[in-house]
Amino acid sequence: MNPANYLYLAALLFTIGAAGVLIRRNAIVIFMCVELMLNACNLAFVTFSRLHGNLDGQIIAFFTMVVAAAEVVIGLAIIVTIFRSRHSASVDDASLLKL
Amino acid sequence: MSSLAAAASSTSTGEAVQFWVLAVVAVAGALGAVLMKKAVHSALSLAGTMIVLAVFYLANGAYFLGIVQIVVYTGAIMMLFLFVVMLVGVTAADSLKETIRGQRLLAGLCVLGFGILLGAGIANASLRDFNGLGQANAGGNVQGLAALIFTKYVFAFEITGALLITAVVGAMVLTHRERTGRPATQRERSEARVRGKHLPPLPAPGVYARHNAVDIPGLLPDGTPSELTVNPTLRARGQVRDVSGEALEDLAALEQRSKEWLERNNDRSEERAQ
Amino acid sequence: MENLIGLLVLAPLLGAGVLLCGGRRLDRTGHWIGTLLAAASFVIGVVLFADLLGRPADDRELGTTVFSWVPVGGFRADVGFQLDQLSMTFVLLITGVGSLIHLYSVGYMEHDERRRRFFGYLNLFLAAMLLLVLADNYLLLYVGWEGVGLASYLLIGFWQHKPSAATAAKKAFLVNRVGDMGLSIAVMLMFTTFGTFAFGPVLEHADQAGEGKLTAIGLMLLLAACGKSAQVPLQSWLGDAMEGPTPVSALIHAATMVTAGVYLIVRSGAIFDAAPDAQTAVVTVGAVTLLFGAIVGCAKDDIKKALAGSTMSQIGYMILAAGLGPIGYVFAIMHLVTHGFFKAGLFLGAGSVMHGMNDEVDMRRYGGLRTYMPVTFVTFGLGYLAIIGFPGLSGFFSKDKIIEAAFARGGTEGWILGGAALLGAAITAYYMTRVMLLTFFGEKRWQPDADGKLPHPHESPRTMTIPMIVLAFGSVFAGGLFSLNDAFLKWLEPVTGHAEGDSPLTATQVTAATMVVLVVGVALAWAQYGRRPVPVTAPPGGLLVRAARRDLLQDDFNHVVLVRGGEHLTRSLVYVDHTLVDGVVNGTAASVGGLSGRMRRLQNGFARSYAVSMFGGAAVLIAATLLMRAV
Amino acid sequence: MSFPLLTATAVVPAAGALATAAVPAARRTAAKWLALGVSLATLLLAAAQLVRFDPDAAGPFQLTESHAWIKDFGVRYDLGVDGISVVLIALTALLIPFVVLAGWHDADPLEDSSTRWRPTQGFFALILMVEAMVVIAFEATDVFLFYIFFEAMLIPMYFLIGGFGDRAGERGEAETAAQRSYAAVKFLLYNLVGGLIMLAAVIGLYAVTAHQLGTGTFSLTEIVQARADGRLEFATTTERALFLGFFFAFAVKAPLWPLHTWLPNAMGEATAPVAVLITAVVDKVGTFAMLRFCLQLFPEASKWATPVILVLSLISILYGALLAVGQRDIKRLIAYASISHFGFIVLGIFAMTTQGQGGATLYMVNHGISTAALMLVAGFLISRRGSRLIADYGGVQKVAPVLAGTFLVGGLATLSLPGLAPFVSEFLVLVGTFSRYPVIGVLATVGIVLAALYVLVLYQRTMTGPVAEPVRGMPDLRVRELVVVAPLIVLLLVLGIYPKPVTRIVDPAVEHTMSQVHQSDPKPDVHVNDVEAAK
Repeated sequence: MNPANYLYLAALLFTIGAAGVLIRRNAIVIFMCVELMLNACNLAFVTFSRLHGNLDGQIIAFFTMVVAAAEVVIGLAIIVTIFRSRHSASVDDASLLKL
Repeated sequence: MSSLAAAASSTSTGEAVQFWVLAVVAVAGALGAVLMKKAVHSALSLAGTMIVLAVFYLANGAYFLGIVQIVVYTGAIMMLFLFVVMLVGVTAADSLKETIRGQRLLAGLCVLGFGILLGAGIANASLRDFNGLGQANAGGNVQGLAALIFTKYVFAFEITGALLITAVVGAMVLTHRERTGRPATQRERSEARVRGKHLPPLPAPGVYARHNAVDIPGLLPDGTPSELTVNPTLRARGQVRDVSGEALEDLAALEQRSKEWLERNNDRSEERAQ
Repeated sequence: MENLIGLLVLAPLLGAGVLLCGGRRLDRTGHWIGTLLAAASFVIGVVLFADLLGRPADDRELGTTVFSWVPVGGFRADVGFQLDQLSMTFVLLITGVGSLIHLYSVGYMEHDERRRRFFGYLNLFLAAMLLLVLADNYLLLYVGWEGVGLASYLLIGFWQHKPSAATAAKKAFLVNRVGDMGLSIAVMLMFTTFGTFAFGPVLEHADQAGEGKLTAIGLMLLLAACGKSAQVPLQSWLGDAMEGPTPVSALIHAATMVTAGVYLIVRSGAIFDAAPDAQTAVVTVGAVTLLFGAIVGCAKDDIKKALAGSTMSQIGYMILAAGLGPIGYVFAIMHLVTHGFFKAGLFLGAGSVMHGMNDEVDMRRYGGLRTYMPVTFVTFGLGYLAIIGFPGLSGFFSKDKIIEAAFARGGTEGWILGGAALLGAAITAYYMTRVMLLTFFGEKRWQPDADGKLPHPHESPRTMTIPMIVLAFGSVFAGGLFSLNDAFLKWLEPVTGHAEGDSPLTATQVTAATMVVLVVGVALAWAQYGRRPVPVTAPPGGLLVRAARRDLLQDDFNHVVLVRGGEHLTRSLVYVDHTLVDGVVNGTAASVGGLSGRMRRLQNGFARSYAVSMFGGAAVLIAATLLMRAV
Repeated sequence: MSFPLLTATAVVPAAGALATAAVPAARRTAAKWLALGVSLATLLLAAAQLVRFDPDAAGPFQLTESHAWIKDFGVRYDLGVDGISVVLIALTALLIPFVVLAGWHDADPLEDSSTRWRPTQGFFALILMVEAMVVIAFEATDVFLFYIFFEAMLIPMYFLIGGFGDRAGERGEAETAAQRSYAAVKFLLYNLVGGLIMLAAVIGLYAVTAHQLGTGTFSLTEIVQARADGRLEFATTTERALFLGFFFAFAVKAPLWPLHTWLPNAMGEATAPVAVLITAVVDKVGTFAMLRFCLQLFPEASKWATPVILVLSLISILYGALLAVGQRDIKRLIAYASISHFGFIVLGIFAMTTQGQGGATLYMVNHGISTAALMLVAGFLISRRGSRLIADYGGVQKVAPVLAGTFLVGGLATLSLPGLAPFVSEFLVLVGTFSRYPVIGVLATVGIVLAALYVLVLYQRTMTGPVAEPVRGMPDLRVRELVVVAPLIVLLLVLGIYPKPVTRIVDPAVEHTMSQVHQSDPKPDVHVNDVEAAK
């Protein structure tokens, strides 16, 4: 089997995640979709590292995970705060970012 | 060890089979995460996908990452998600009806185009042959990674540490609630209570001598369930088990039986009289 | 000697500076300072005159370059003076009459609290006028030219609290500005033609230039002369200029400034001689104006306006003479000088009359004044005789010669011009007699003035009568002295040159003719105003009369065509500027604003739609990179 | 390395501006005196420039300073003055003290305004800032350096126009403020648009030089030199495009019909000193730049565009004058008069004759002085009555003779009466134009009649006639105001009678420019030899 399939899979997952980000309204779900995209990237990295035969790709994936963890922490905190203030986790309700 | 290295440097039929099976699962999970109506379900299906990915990592010779994926991601982050879902509870956001005009269409187009582009890009790349992680993992995957992290990427590593600390502090700052007004005194609270709808404590859930679970509303004398007795969140989630129906059925059955019993007695008394 | 010339100009200039910047502390003595400085420049003039007389006739010319004024590239304008016989004549006239009128004004302006300023302006005028006649190039002459215009503006509008005066002053300046435009264009033409505009080289090489250019220069100079000398079609300002105090009318609008045009033409004789078409234009203007002014003079009841009309017509004579070329130059100047005497005298007389009649100017409200102000009567009478050309008096000699020269033009042209001149003489006799009769003879027609008190005519103070007497002497004897074995002719000939024309009529015939028309004119006037009593309010009169009262409608023409038209033009332009030019700009701004307002809609605030656009952007970027790779 | 005089002349007012702005709110008077002192110091430096400047020295620029600034783009900090700029710098430095003095009380905060707001300091600081920028713009011989300050001076001007105005008078406070901000924005937008188009041209210039010389440069001298010895060849279309880019900006700055409409608003709404700053100082940069950059960088294109530009300037002359006649507002009237005068200046510049260009330069100086005199006196008048409408005045001459007198002198200078400075320059411009384009010269001469018309109408309506009721009891000029006006009038007289010192300095520079454009004066038909001509 050609390891490139992993890449195709990663692309597919990434796209699905992106679609989720664009379609869903629940901030939490959107967040999950972002995580999905990150994971897709990780898969790609890992595959690349295998293709190139060195570990740098894995290192990057590792860092990605760490950063993702931090991001999730903050992001979820934000969601909770917003929910507290406006009793809704819908990203559409926070639509003041306009002229 | 050597087998692992082998697995890392070439693709066996086993791996192919594994890929085709698990890939389906992963995509299904991803779709589930996107399409499931309830956040909880999305979270769970996402977790599934992640586990699958972890397997793929292992298959690709990234043993450390595979484990970390399961432990950190699936184990910690997804759990964090679930916690938040529990905190936030259910909201209008969960309906899948689109409110922004043209959003679906645009999103669809973009995603489609994007996917096609990615595919095309990968297809363009020449990936016929590849050199596996044979010697890279020779000293063990973890050691290899460690060697890199603490030499080549040490700076990035330290930065990441700083990032994490910052994140923690940030989360605390964000979620910490400042008390704006002065706390209500006992008197105020009691007054508020007297003025409120319920002077006595809310009726407890459960049906006497039958159920005492929190998700079962108590019954009013006429057998209809009382709204007050269960947590609104549960009701919103539709996780209320309504037992009023079976109670009534029991009643009906009881009467039926007593009626039959009475008839039988009447027959007996007639026989004695003859 | 040369340095004295500069002093000639500086003295009155100094006076003007001192009086205008001196402030109130000079109110007490100001008028005497002014008079003194005017007299001083007169004295200097006399000294220079003596010096010139001391020289042989052919080099009676002093020249001096004070400093280089505007040197830019090939353009060199110097501040330089040139004193020859022509300038000398003017210098004496200006300073002489000027000093007399300063003296007169001491009495006339006695009760005006702004007398100091008045004398300052008078001195300023003297300085400018002297600069005009002493300049040795056209640009410097232009400075004096506008300088006298300014002075006349200030003096006409001296009583600024009267709107009529302010308007008259503005009108005078504007009409003059039109003339000045001609002068400046003439100077430019000279610069492009000769590369210089100093009298010497220009006049010397005049014949070398193309006739077309010379004609253009000549016409432009004529335009200038028309403006300054109140010739048709730029004469309209002179009548209104009478709003100014009478001494001003006497000095500026009778004796000196208005004759500057004649000076200009005579001075530029060389150019006109080489451009016959221009000359024809000049004589035409002269002839037309002398009739025009005379007719207007007949119709006016305001004594000063009547005299103004006569001034116009007399200057018409001079211009006519100047246009005739070498035949006429000398007599133009001669008439100019004699006219300077008697017209100034007449104006001062009029001023004296007004002084006595609490500033009443309507002749129909005078009458029988000869017994009340004898000196005025006598001097005025002498002036009258002089202007109508009574044999033996100044006007007789100068005007006769001009008429003669006009006939000498030859051909039908000559007959036309001569006839016009004769006719003018007749009308002059008529209207001057009219003035005389209305003012000094007949019964009293005095009317109470605004304050309702009847005037008590009385003779004016000495400071006023003395100048009148002196001028009367001038108007009696000047002509005779000048013609005494052609002294004046000999004196001016080296500058202007002279030529004897062959007149179809002999001198005696011309004289006889003038006598006849003179008698006719006087008789007519006597018949109309001498025998019957004169109505206090003017009778409606015929078409011509009414037209003449309105300056032959020329003013109305200006009003309708120029003023109204100009107003409409400006108003429409203001509108255009506001709506069109500015509107385009504001329109652009508005449209931009609208567009941005529409684009604002894209910012709907939904994070997800922003995300879509971001994602689309990313897609596009990837596509681009891939394409680049593919290519 | 000698003392950097040119830099100093610009740095002193700049530093002074900062110092003035830093003066604490309470010490308002101190700020005023400081500003006055600084402006006088600058005047001294400008005088030093005049002294050290040698009209007959070889080479286009003197007192040059040259330092590399932005190496990558060949932008240099090159300063240098020729006869034209040194005179204009002197004019600027001369006028600013009068502007400061005339605006002494214009920026005093109203009684009710809070003390934390410091308008006075800001007002004078901004004026000094403008002076510094204008001076640099006059000195810069590097196109980019010039461009920067050409644009930068808009900022302080914007605040000066929008921030400070006359007393509201009949129009309400709000109405006045709205008008003022409208005027300020209009000023800014007009000049910004011009500036942007010029920026494009500047970049284009860089591109061309970079392409042909290998290393791109903005240095005027270098480009001119390169063109002279043929290393640099503009394609015709390129040169014309670049020329138009530059000219547009300058035509906006020195308002040329039909780009003029910002000027009446700006001058009408701003206080009189600021109006003087606009028309007498800032706008001069535009005409100056036409002379220095348009002609010297793009001689061929200049010749190509000359007919159109001449017609435009002719229109400006007549149009401005006619509109001035039609105005009901004193300051707007003066503004339109200035438009007419700028028409004369541009006419002279593009007549391509020594007289025309020398006259134009002289005209810039004289127009600065005469407009300053007229506008400042008008400002004093307006500050007394609190109205800008001509109709609200009348008979001022009777109550305030000195004011009326100075006003009249200013007016006479504006209509360029011989004996006062503007006459010389105007006549030179006319002669210069006439000797090459007779028709246009004659038509332009009509302008002097119109000038007389609007000036005299203004004087008659405001100063003469019966005394208008609100004017009664109006005080005459105070000492401070007299100190402002008197020197200007003296200067007008002196330059009118003896302009030689200026022409002496300007002439060689003009000759140089003419040689840059490969133009020479037309010869007269009749050759009167110079001995006679000199007589």
